[in-house]
Amino acid sequence: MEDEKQILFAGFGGQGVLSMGQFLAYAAMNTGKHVSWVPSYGAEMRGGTANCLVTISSEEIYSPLTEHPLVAVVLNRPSLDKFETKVKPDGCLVINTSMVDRDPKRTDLMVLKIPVNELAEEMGNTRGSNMILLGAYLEKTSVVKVEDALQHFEVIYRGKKEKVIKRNREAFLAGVEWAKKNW
Amino acid sequence: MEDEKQILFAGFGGQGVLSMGQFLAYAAMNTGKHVSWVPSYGAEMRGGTANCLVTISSEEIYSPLTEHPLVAVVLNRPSLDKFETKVKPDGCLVINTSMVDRDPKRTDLMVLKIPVNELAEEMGNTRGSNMILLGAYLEKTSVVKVEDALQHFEVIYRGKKEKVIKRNREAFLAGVEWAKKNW
Amino acid sequence: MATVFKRPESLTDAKFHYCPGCTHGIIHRLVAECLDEMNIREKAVGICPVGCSVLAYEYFNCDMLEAAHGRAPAIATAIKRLKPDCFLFTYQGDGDLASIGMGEIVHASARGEKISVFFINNTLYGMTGGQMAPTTLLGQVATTCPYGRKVENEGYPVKMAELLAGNEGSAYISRVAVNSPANVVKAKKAIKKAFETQAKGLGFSMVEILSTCPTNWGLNPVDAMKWMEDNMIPYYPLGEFKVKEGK
Amino acid sequence: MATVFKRPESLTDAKFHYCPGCTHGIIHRLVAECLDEMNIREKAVGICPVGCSVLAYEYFNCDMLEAAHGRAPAIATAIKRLKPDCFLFTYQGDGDLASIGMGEIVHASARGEKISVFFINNTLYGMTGGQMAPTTLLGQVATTCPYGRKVENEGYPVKMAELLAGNEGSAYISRVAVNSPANVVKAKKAIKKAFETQAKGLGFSMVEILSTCPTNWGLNPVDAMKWMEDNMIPYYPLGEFKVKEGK
Amino acid sequence: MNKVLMKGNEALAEGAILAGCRGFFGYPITPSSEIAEYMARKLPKIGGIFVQAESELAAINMVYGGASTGTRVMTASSGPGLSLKQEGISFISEAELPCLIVNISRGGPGLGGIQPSQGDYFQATRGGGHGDYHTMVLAPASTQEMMDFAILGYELADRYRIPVVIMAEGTLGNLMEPVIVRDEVTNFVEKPWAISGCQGRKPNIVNTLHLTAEELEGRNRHLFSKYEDIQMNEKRAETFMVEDADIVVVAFGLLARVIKRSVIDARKHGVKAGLIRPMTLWPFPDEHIKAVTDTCKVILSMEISMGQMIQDIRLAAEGRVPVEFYGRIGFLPNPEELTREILAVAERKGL
Amino acid sequence: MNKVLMKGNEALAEGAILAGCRGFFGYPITPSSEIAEYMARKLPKIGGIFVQAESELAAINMVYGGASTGTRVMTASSGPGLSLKQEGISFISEAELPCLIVNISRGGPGLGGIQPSQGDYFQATRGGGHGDYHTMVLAPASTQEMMDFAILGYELADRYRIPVVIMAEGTLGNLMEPVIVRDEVTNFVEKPWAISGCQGRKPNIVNTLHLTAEELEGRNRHLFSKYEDIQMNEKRAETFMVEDADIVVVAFGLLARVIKRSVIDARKHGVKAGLIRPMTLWPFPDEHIKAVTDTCKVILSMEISMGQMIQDIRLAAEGRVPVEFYGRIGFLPNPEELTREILAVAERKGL
Amino acid sequence: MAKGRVSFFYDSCKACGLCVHFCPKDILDFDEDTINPMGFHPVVIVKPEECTGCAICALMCPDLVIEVEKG
Amino acid sequence: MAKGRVSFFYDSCKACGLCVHFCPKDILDFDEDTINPMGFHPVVIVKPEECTGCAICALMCPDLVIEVEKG
Ligand SMILES: Cc1ncc(C[n+]2csc(CCOP(=O)(O)OP(=O)(O)O)c2C)c(N)n1
Ligand SMILES: Cc1ncc(C[n+]2csc(CCOP(=O)(O)OP(=O)(O)O)c2C)c(N)n1
Ligand code: SF4
Ligand code: SF4
Ligand code: SF4
Ligand code: SF4
Ligand code: SF4
Ligand code: SF4
Ligand SMILES: [Mg+2]
Ligand SMILES: [Mg+2]
Repeated sequence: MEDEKQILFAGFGGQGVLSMGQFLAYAAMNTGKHVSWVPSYGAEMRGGTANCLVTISSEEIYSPLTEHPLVAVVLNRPSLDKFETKVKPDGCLVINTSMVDRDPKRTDLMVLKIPVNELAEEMGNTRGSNMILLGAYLEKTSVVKVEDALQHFEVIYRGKKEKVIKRNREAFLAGVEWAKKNW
Repeated sequence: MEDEKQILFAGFGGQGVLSMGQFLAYAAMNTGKHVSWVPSYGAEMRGGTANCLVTISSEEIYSPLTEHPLVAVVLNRPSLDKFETKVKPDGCLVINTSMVDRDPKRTDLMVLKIPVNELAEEMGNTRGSNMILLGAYLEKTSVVKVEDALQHFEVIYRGKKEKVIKRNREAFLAGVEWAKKNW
Repeated sequence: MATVFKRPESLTDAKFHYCPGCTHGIIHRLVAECLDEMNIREKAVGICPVGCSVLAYEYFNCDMLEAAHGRAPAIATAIKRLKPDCFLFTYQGDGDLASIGMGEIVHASARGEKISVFFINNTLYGMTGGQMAPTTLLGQVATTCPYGRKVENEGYPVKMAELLAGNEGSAYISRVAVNSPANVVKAKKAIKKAFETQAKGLGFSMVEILSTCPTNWGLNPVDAMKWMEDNMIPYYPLGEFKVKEGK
Repeated sequence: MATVFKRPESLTDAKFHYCPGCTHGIIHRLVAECLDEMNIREKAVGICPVGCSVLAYEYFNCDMLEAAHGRAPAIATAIKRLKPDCFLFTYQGDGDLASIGMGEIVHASARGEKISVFFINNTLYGMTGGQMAPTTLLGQVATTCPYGRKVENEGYPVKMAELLAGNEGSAYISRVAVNSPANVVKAKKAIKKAFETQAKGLGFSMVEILSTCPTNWGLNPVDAMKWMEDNMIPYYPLGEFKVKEGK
Repeated sequence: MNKVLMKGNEALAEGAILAGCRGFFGYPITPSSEIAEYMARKLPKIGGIFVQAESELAAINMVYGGASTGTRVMTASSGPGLSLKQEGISFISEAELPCLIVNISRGGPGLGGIQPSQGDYFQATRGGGHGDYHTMVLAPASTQEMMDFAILGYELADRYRIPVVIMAEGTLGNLMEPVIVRDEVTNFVEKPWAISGCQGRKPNIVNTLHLTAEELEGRNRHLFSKYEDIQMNEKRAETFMVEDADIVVVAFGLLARVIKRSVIDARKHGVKAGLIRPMTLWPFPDEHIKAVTDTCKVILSMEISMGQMIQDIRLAAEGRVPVEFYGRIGFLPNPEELTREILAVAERKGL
Repeated sequence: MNKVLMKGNEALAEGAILAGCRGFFGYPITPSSEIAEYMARKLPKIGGIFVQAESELAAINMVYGGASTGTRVMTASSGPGLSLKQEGISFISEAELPCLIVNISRGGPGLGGIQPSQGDYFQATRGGGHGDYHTMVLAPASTQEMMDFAILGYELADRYRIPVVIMAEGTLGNLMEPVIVRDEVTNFVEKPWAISGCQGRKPNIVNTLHLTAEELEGRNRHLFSKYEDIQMNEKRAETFMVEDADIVVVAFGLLARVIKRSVIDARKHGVKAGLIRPMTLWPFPDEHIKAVTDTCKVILSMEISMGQMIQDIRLAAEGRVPVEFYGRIGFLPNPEELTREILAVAERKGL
Repeated sequence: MAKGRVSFFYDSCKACGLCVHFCPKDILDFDEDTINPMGFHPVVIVKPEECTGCAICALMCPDLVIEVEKG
Repeated sequence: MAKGRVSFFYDSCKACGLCVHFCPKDILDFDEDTINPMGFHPVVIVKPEECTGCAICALMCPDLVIEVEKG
């Protein structure tokens, strides 16, 4: 329980936050960790924000929920507004600056900024922004090692089209590279 | 409670046992008694037997039900079979001999026999057999005085056609006469 | 002498509980005769409604289920899907099928479920003592339309055969009556055709059968037959409304 | 310059929660415009379904009720009977009206209830994430018919306008679409005619409105309009199916 | 005092009309159908609305619609019909629409039979529908109470904006007794929330959807604070010879009244029996139970079921006296049988 | 051991398939629809039947029909849908047809919302339908248990000829965790009562109608003797640190698992907390409660409702220790909040 | 000699009169001297010799009271 | 001079593109430089002078974003 990490992903409905979290959970599971993934399913209705919480631990997970995640990955402004105050003291905040036009107010947090929408557009892969972010984040923090994640890519995307896997791998690697250079 | 009387009427569905009981309850109520009338509604289905229980008392009636009525008025054989054993010790059994082809077995009961179907057919009023029986019974036992019953005839049948009232009154009186002669 | 008429094997020995002259009994017999003649009694599964025929499971000599009021088509759907070799029939009154069970019957027909529905239209709720049904005729008195059914209050009587014939999934839809020897013979033919439609896997089949309720109509059985002819048949025309031919 | 197009009074200021390009919004506006033009907003009572339009009570600027899934016609029936001067309308999706609410809609129509029903047919369950509806087209994929709708499994898509037009109690039944400016104009005319039918007390009125669900169809809003034209309208022909004329 | 001989079902229907009921929406089912039939005869003559719904589902939703107009409306049914109404009752409770729901109960489960039963106690008192809610539940014991509770029911329904259920055994619905016909009710509460077209005011909205957890929780807390008020103010029970009773029978409905006879008879046999008759099943009169736990030796729950109310009695007794059970199904037992049972329990307990 | 990451809803569906489920009949409703969608994909490929019913009423009656053939069948729904199924569940219980009924629950009453809830506890455990009956009710707390209880559910259903309800908060349905996929079940009980055409045997009848009181009472007594067996044999609960606990929390479902964390945290704060997690809600594991009443100072019922299971706890505790309550609606509380509440109760009680 | 022969399960007859009404030869009637266990006067054939064995009586009997032979 | 004038409630625009598609003059487009509070690039008129005030854009807009004047 001591090494239990809880990571929140939040953004608009279409930004791929749920699949980001699932990818991470898969990757962590494949490296032998206990994991859980839980979405907030806001409403039996259209649009709105989406978020999910991933827990990774080397022991049994009692609570897949928390008020205070260690890390919050926010892909848009409303998510920053909502979750900044919730992150654990000395936690981490990952911010998509393409969609967030303010700086965080807290000073005790490690803040990682990345303009994923621009990066994705540059790559000509607008739907890849979530994987770019994840690549960058893992490169920086090693919640799951980049090599391990890459190793399990095929397994995680089992059943998906070759092309899709390729595009996601490219986006993920682009994130890794960006982080190496910028963070 | 001491003078409480419970009278059971039983027969086939079409023999008018329910309305016999209701008539008696009305008549008793109109002479100032506490009364209740409760049918056994056998089944959400067709045919079969019908019976009802009338309670008459000068005090509040707690139980409109009993296992052991004081009187059983049986209009057919199955009813005799079913209720003969139930009647209170020293109670009374009124039997329609037109539809009952055996004698009662118990010896402690007052038994009153009357062939009401024949009497009704004689009168050319086949649907009047229940009122014949009631007339005879009241003449014999005075649960409600015949005069009182007659006095309330119009009230009880309020809303019914004049002709119907007349036919019922005639049948009732025929029963009274028959009882005077035969019982 | 040869026996030309006797009790079908597909009926048990139990006596019907129906009122004297109630044509539920005739219809039971016709269904049973068809099961006999098609030799499908041992594959048949019948579903009783809630209505006067609620006890039909005591009469049909085959596997039987008692449904909740109106739900027979849903039950039949599941059984037919899971046991496609069985012959499924429901036997439903007009309260059961056309009132509370409207959703289930329309959808069973729309889905083209391969079941046979026998719909007994006697213009009211027999079992519960003569309340209005969706099929009660205009002007007809019932305990819940004591002043006679009026368009303004209760609307028009529904014509189930016509309604369901409109569904693509319906393969055989007809209306018959049992008010005369000739019509009884026709009714039996329709019932058999419904089973044949099922045997061929063509889709949903329903026979609407006009039936009497002497008790709640307040008529003797013979007059009830006449009343049906004079009042019901003009509003509920007899005939076939949908016939899909075999492949 | 004169204002030729602005927000109708019968809508509140609330923004719609619908997905981009979802034509629920167009239909809301058309209904509101008719309330405005007939000057009946203050007598109107609207009933929302359970479906994407579950929040319509936040949008229509008149007395509104939220129904249980499928039951809007029953609710409307009671209100109209008790408050005959009110204008009752229900706004129902195809899951709401044609699946779970089949019993209620057929009977409201059969009884000739003087209510106006707007039936939004988008071939699937939008709100719950794209499950099959009774109106899903053959071959169409939905989350509960992942291999495409097949006659053998799910039967034929139901045609509600045609089905209800058969009921004597139906006074006005039509089908419209909102996939082009011309069709939007026609849709509004039909909606108004439904209200007029109610005003005249002629009976039950329903307008089936073909609508898009870009989200669950997996199409952008413009392509969704095209898909409607190419796939829905051929199966669900537009037009008037029943028109009772005034007295 | 004008006494009229009436059936329980008729007395209830007439009571509702006297209380101003002007809308009946129902689907026939034995043994409740007489109520619908009475309404079908009477309502059209006094400007009321009678609709035979296509189903119990439609009926309860018509009640939802009718009640939302502020009109006093009702429905009546039995067993299977009540089950079909549970979704609607949950909605009506949440929307806080006052109305009367009558259960002239019969034997279950399933199709069961039409014999008298109290087996719907849990359904009525715990809310057979989904979510947290309560309806008030009144249990009359005489034809007179059938009328009086219909009138009372509407008063409570309007005061608390809550659906009120009247639950009576089929036998009581069929029981004919003299009834004092009450005066017509003339004072009604204002219902500014009612639906009628928004002329001259802001639109009214009747709704049970609460998408955010905060709003949903708020609504639930609101309902439960109302339920607390009701529990404070509206518990009703009749006690009969409990003061010195060693054995206190708890029973409701017609059964309870029959038991009065058995209590008297038991005392003739030297057993000090008494009776508590809950007249409200929800809120359950637990103080009446608590009050006897100091003085009596045993409580005996008598029900026409396999034992449901006994849970409420045990919850009230909190283990301070033993609570025993006697139940029948499909039978309204005779006083003789009930007396025998009281005596048997007394003997077992050495009383 | 092959671990797969699965959502609770998927694990449950897959578990049912492994247990031999070959018929799914349902109507979509959030948050249960994924189960239907999973079945729609899988069943046709393995010779099973998937029917999207026109309504919950049709769905539960299809389950009645499907179960009567002896096939393992199921349905899944939530709040309002469960209410609509109550008539059918009453019928299925009476007819003693084994089947699985899943409630991935949401907030009520009325339309409510789709937030997690345990507010259908009464409905599930008391029988929201009419008459006296029970279903078995299983409450999983993990994705693994979603699968395992589906398999267990069918086993119990067949053994006792009883419908088994699995009740889980919406959050659990959506929760993804690694799951050990179980082996396919291969041993099934004989069902000589099943409907399939009477070839080679006497006709079978599935029926719930019992017109005479004697027959009806007999049926009810039969059902209740079965229920007694179940109560004897099938109560299940998990206990966690209760041996020395001063404060015992009772909670079920995912909530209970979250509370384990709070129990540990409370102990870090010096409060000896423990947890009893009923895995069967009916039969309720009252012995587990009774067992701690001698050792603990207070019991705390934690529920995502206004307080329903607390009645069963109080009935078990019989007044021997106080039973307190903490409830939220629409929220699955975080461990931090629950710890705070445990500490607060401990402080109030001077622990 | 009669072309047909009808026999009755008297106990099942409810005296509804449908067979009496529909018999083309008009040769059936109620037996007023008998009451069967259900309380009805069951039907009997009055002129057996005229029976054609057409089975119309059986066809219209709702209670399967009548069996018909012919030949 | 333009015959018509359209104005937009930008905050309500969901960038569905229906107005863009249906405008007979083809003079509407998305404003790629702006993100409204809902996260969309709202529609603007590119050639206001060509607007005829036909109101087809408004007719097809599901979100009542557009008001039209004419004259
Ligand atoms: C859910 C439910 N609602 C109502 C009833 C009561 N009920 C029993 S039979 C019946 C109607 C019977 O009429 P119909 O279907 O026309 O059959 P018939 O008796 O006329 O043959 C009703 C309403 C019930 N048993 N269950
Ligand atoms: C009794 C009940 N069953 C199911 C649901 C879940 N549900 C909500 S909306 C819906 C269907 C919506 O589809 P439709 O009526 O076509 O409306 P749309 O969203 O497509 O506009 C369903 C099944 C519910 N809320 N209540
Ligand atoms: S009540 Fe009517 S339908 Fe029922 S058995 Fe009697 S005659 Fe037949
Ligand atoms: S899901 Fe479909 S119907 Fe619902 S709002 Fe979105 S596009 Fe419209
Ligand atoms: S068989 Fe024909 S002729 Fe003979 S009794 Fe019957 S109906 Fe009459
Ligand atoms: S038709 Fe049958 S039941 Fe009727 S009188 Fe003739 S034999 Fe008897
Ligand atoms: S008013 Fe007509 S021309 Fe002007 S922008 Fe709109 S659609 Fe185009
Ligand atoms: S139609 Fe309306 S919402 Fe869609 S892009 Fe145009 S202005 Fe925006
Ligand atoms: Mg009928
Ligand atoms: Mg839809």
